Amino acid sequence: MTVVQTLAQTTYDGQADGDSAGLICTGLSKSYWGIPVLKGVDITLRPGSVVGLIGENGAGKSTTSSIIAGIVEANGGSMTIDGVPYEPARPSDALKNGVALIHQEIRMVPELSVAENIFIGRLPRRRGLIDRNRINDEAREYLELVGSQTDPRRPVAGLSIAAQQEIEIARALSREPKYIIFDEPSASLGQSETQHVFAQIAALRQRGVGIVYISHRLEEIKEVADTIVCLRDGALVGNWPANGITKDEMVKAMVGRDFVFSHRAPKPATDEIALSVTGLSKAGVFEGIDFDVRRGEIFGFAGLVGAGRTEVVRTIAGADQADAGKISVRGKVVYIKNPRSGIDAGIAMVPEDRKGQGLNLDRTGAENITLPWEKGLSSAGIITKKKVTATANKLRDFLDIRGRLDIPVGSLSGGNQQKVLLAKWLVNEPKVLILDEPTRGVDVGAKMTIYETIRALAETGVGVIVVSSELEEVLGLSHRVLVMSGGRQRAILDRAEATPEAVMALALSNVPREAPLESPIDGEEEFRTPIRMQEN
Amino acid sequence: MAIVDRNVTPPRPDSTPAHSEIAPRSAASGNTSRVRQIMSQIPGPLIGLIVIVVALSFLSPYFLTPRNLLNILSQVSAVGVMSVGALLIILLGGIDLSVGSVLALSSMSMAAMYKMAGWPFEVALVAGLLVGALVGLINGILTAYGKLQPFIATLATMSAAAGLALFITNGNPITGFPDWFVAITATSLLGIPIEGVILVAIFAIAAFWLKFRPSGRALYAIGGNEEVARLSGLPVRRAKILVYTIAGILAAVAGLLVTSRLDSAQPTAGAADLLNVIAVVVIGGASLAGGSGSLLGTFVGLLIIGVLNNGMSLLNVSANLQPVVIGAVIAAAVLTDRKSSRRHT
Amino acid sequence: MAIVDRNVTPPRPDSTPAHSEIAPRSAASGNTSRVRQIMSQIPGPLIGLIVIVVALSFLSPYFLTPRNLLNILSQVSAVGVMSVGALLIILLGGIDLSVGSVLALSSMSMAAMYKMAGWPFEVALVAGLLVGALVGLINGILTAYGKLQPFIATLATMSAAAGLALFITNGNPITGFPDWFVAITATSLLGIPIEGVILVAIFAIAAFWLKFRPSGRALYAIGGNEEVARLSGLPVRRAKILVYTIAGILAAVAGLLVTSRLDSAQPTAGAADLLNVIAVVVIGGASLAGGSGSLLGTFVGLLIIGVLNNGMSLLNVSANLQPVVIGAVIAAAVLTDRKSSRRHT
Amino acid sequence: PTGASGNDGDNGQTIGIAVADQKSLFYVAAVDGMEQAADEAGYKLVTLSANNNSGQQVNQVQDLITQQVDVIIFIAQDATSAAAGVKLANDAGVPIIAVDQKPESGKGKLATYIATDSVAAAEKLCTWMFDQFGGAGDIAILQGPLGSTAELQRSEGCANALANYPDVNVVAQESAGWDETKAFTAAQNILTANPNLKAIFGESDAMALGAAKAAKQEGRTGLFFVGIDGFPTMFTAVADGLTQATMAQQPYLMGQLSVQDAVKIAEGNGDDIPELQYQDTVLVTGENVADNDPAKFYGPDFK
Ligand SMILES: Nc1ncnc2c1ncn2[C@@H]1O[C@H](COP(=O)(O)OP(=O)(O)OP(=O)(O)O)[C@@H](O)[C@H]1O
Ligand SMILES: Nc1ncnc2c1ncn2[C@@H]1O[C@H](COP(=O)(O)OP(=O)(O)OP(=O)(O)O)[C@@H](O)[C@H]1O
Ligand SMILES: [Mg+2]
Ligand SMILES: [Mg+2]
Repeated sequence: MTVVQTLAQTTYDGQADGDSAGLICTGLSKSYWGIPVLKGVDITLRPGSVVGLIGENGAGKSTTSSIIAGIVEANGGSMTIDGVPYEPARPSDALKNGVALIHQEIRMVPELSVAENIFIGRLPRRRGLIDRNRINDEAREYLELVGSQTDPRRPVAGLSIAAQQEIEIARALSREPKYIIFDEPSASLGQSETQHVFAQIAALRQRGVGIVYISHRLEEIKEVADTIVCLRDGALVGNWPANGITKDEMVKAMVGRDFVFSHRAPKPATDEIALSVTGLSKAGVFEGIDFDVRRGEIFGFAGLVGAGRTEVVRTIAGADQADAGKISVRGKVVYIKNPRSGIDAGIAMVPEDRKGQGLNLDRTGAENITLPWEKGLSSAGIITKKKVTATANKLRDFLDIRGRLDIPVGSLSGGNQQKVLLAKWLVNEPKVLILDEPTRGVDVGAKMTIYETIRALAETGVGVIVVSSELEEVLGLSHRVLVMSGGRQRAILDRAEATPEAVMALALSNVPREAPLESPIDGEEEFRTPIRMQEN
Repeated sequence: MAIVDRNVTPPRPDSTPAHSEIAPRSAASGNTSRVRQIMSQIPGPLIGLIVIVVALSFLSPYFLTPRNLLNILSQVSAVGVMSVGALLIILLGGIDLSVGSVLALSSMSMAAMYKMAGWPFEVALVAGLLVGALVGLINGILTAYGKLQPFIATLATMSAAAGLALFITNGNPITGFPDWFVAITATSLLGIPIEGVILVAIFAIAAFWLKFRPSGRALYAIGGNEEVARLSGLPVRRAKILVYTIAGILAAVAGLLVTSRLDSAQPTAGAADLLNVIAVVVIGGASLAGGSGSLLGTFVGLLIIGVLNNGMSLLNVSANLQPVVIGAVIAAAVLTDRKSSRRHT
Repeated sequence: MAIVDRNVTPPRPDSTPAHSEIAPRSAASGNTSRVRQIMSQIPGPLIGLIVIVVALSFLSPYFLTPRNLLNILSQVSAVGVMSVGALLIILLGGIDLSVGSVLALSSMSMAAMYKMAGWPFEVALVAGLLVGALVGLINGILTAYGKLQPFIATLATMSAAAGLALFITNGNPITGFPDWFVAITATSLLGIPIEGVILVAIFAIAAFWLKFRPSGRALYAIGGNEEVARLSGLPVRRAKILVYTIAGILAAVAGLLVTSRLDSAQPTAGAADLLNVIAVVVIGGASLAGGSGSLLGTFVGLLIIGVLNNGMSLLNVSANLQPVVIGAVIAAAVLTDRKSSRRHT
Repeated sequence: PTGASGNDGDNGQTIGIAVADQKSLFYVAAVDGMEQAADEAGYKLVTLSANNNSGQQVNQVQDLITQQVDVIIFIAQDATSAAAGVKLANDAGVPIIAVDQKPESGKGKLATYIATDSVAAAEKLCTWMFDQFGGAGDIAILQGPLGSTAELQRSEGCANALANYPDVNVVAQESAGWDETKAFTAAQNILTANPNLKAIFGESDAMALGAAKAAKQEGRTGLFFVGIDGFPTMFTAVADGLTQATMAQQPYLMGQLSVQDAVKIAEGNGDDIPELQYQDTVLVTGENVADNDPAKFYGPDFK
């Protein structure tokens, strides 16, 4: 505690000069169900500056930004913009005042086109009619700003999470706001997309836009922010100039104690094969995927967003159907025709889209965790709440989930939702565990917990596949890394060979694909829509 | 201050290779998507409709006569007018069970004001439309502000409106309207019955609104994801109230058509139309979950139902078997609609 | 085999302080949540029901008599049995329009096999239940494999079943069943009419299934988010088919009750029940979007409708005003249901 | 009878009425007649309408018994609800008078049964119509809701008439559910498919009117449109030549009669009431329409 207090005292205080320019929040507080989640937070956002907001999962970052954006009403505190009181009662008030939020959870209308999603709520008209050419043209420009090549005319349904995150950012930019809050935009983005966003932030700052940037990637924060603000348990515990603080100090402020990163190398894997994939192909999506994962091995999948990694692992887990290929688990050929047969074969997959595929946000955390395992947990065909709770509580302790598991999981913070999702697939020990973007939106502490869990699992003989857009993560964890681009497997690199440069070079390897990557919509198989998944 | 400013393009860090790699792919998919876009403009159940029409043309010599086709148009006019309102509501993810009762109530109110209270007919007519609007408004308020599930809100107004329609005259029909009013459904405009013209005009106006006007387009956004719509500053509640009110007015218009056709206002008119109205919209490819559906599709759905009923009459299919045939044909027609079957649960 | 049971504890970067820090918070919230949990067990519309019951007790001296209360139980039995099936389907995010027709078809089939084909009654009875199951199965297959919207699939079977029910005897009812069968609805078990016992038993079994059996609990998961359920290895299609089939069987059971009560199988029985059945479920707090609802709530919804109808009869409310009162009371009862109004749009 | 009830009727006696609905004019008129007679006798009426739901109707009979009415007048939705309702009343020992519908013979005990002989009425009407166009040609029938007793009986009556006219062909038969709008549509289609159609028999006046209006709009003349009911609107239509005939029933009178009988029963003088009281139907055509006052059939409230 003392460390933090010292840190807090040494910080530079933005309000000291008494200048009222910018968006100034004073004493914001908020309680849910009588439990305070924000306790008097002060944040000063100057035009043309970037405030990095950090904090553990559940610290109150999203709550703060929701208050500023008029989505959630504060229980206390006040805000001013350029000295004028700012009291947004609804999101549109915030937008009118030039405050835009890029939400942590992506929110799209799947049926509408990309351009319409960007201009939703204020479609430009010409002579009273929607000016379609204009919105398509403008949408394309905004999309290009964030580095997206998505056709603005296509419906959002069917786009990957990353593509949707880009649209979400384009939507905020198109509002031409004076203040923008980025709530973990990079969580769903790959590195090059993130770089686009940074470039865009730089350009925005030059033009006097005030920015709040929330992220768990602390290097990123240091890279973009001018000042860094840290929340812990709903209270402000630090406010520093970005260049005056080290990553370790940030971590210490976040978790409230000394914190050591363990970058230990994984223990060697065994020689036994956990999973073997041969000639796996799916027309128009990926082809010729061949690899083995040994027991005890952590096997990474690297590649750019859209390379087809998710499609491959979904197919292995039975979420999608392959056209060709052979899969065996621990030497036994398995025929995986749906997720159930994947689970029965010992393959568990933590999907990348928490909201659409991972968790039922309206049900409790405990119910989500035990959902796939209820048959096994029941005795004489009966499953009791006690059993569900007990199972969930064990995993809560195991994964250090902060938050209650008997309330709808949707009201947990993003990072804790991710842990619940992971817990769901650890109830029974899988033979093969597939993790697609396992640390999306997870704080450093939790990340370490998850990494350690992954390593510990591998050490018990589980074959683990990690798909991640964070190069550092995938390289740091894995024994070997498979690099994909354009739906093809480019190489499998050993830990020693897998330098960031080598992986990037392969990921960018410019081999044109003969088939268009979009899912065969008119074919027999269903295609997936990340936001609203439909029936199979 | 514009963010998109051609002079200040932000430096794009070393990402060009990645993008150039994606470029050919998106070009390729551009074509596919164009084709798909055009395909998606064709309402799915159209194939079903065409098959039914071709079959009936062979089965009955009277089916393809101009006279019969115009009859079909006027036969579907009341249900058609109501189905426009129903589509709008269904787009929002709502449902309106009260249409049939509103038809009866507004028609009876109009007639009562004219014949019983002695108001001038034109005033009574407007009052009848206002009654429809009022019930719609109540639906809208219960749904948007009372936050009742639309099913319950409109179930309540359905029941209440049906009762009131009967209450006005204790079940008696009211007859005897001005000639010009009766003539509406007995006159042709360039060979097309006026009610058909009204029907098509309402479809066209509504389709235009949905496609080209932001407030119409907003229905898709609200039905597709209400939270996004709200966060984007769309007036969700106002849209709901507006749409339910429009549906109420359209039910009243349908009531006028029925009243004019029979020269008689009947308290039980429209009661049997509810399922037809919703069926038309759903057969037309709209999803009851909201956010998807089109007026073109609804029109096709309307014709499927209209043509089927007409064809059965022409062929003198046994009355008991008619529902069996209709059920089978609906299922078959929609099963062929691969697009919508893929999309929804 | 569970990981957590082994000593695989991941070396957690010294997390104890963090834990102790959040501990008081969760303790504090423990109390609030207990109260809230108990509150959430009370079906929302219960308050509405209580108000109605209290009001009717004052308004009619006959209302609170044991005789009348038992009457209400037997009066709601057929709709109640069907509403169990409807809740299961609605939990899955589906809907079943065919219940009423299935009631009629299975009852007519049973009667025809017994009286016309001369089968032994017990065999005919089982056959009647199988007819219900069959229509339900078709609904399930059309929905799960044909991927029709449930509204359309069941609209089609509703129409077909209604037609077939009429076709069997060309609309004539069939009468004359064994005495023991007729006695089912004329006998009491410890003072409670057998049909009431059957009703309560079906509710209890289904509630048990939903709460304690994995396959029952799966319905909530599937209705809440089908893709999450599928990826969790739940047999989504099989669950759909199962549930529609169960609903078909329950409609057939309701058909048996009606047949026994009237000692007559009627081809048009049940036709008027559809809206009531769905209303009961929705008034009981279930969301038509799927994933939420309870049998306790449904039972309360059933009683609201049953008590209202009974009370109106006892109070001699004018026939045409009854629907008005019912509509108003439904809206009011559900408006007071703050919980469910919060949850759904 | 189940003892006197503590009611506020003028003389403490209550008659319970269970009626199929209160939207069909027939039932409305019957209840009007009952009210008139009850007023006269100083009896209180409890009227319950089942909204055409036979299950509901049985429930309502139960509710009347709960209220300890002295006599029940029962206009059943159909023959089956009639049987169940009568059985309930019999079990409770409440005398019951059936109007319009009765259970199949042998099922339950009625104080009396007052009705129109629908089969005979339909037979008479169809016979008249066939004679009008020379006993040979194509006709169509618009039926009531399939399976409803009135539909079954009226269809049966016309079928009886058809048996005597081998040259009359039924080329179309469709259900328009007593509904004028549906009848209009159905007739439009039937007329299109049958250019030589001679006549349409509507099993109710509303359906005959709908059919006649369709023909008028199509410009088809010389056809016969007949219905059963005798509604005031139908009288006007017959007078105007839009339709040709209706078989007028006497619901108002039947209602009055039923209450008068109920009063007798309640006062212990019910022994001499005949078991079966068929009321005449009157064939109203263009020739005699002027001589018949619709109010005689449907009561003074009908204009
Ligand atoms: N609607 C809600 N109902 C109840 N509690 C809520 C709700 N929304 C947030 N909370 C609680 O408020 C606290 C702060 O949540 P918030 O989402 O602001 O965290 P965060 O800092 O954004 O975390 P993360 O990094 O995981 O996104 C958490 O404990 C969360 O469970
Ligand atoms: N249902 C779909 N319809 C059309 N295109 C799709 C669909 N699903 C995925 N795609 C596209 O296919 C490509 C591969 O997607 P996938 O999610 O497998 O990539 P990935 O390598 O896992 O990337 P990510 O980092 O986003 O997970 C993406 O460009 C994505 O937009
Ligand atoms: Mg957050
Ligand atoms: Mg992916």
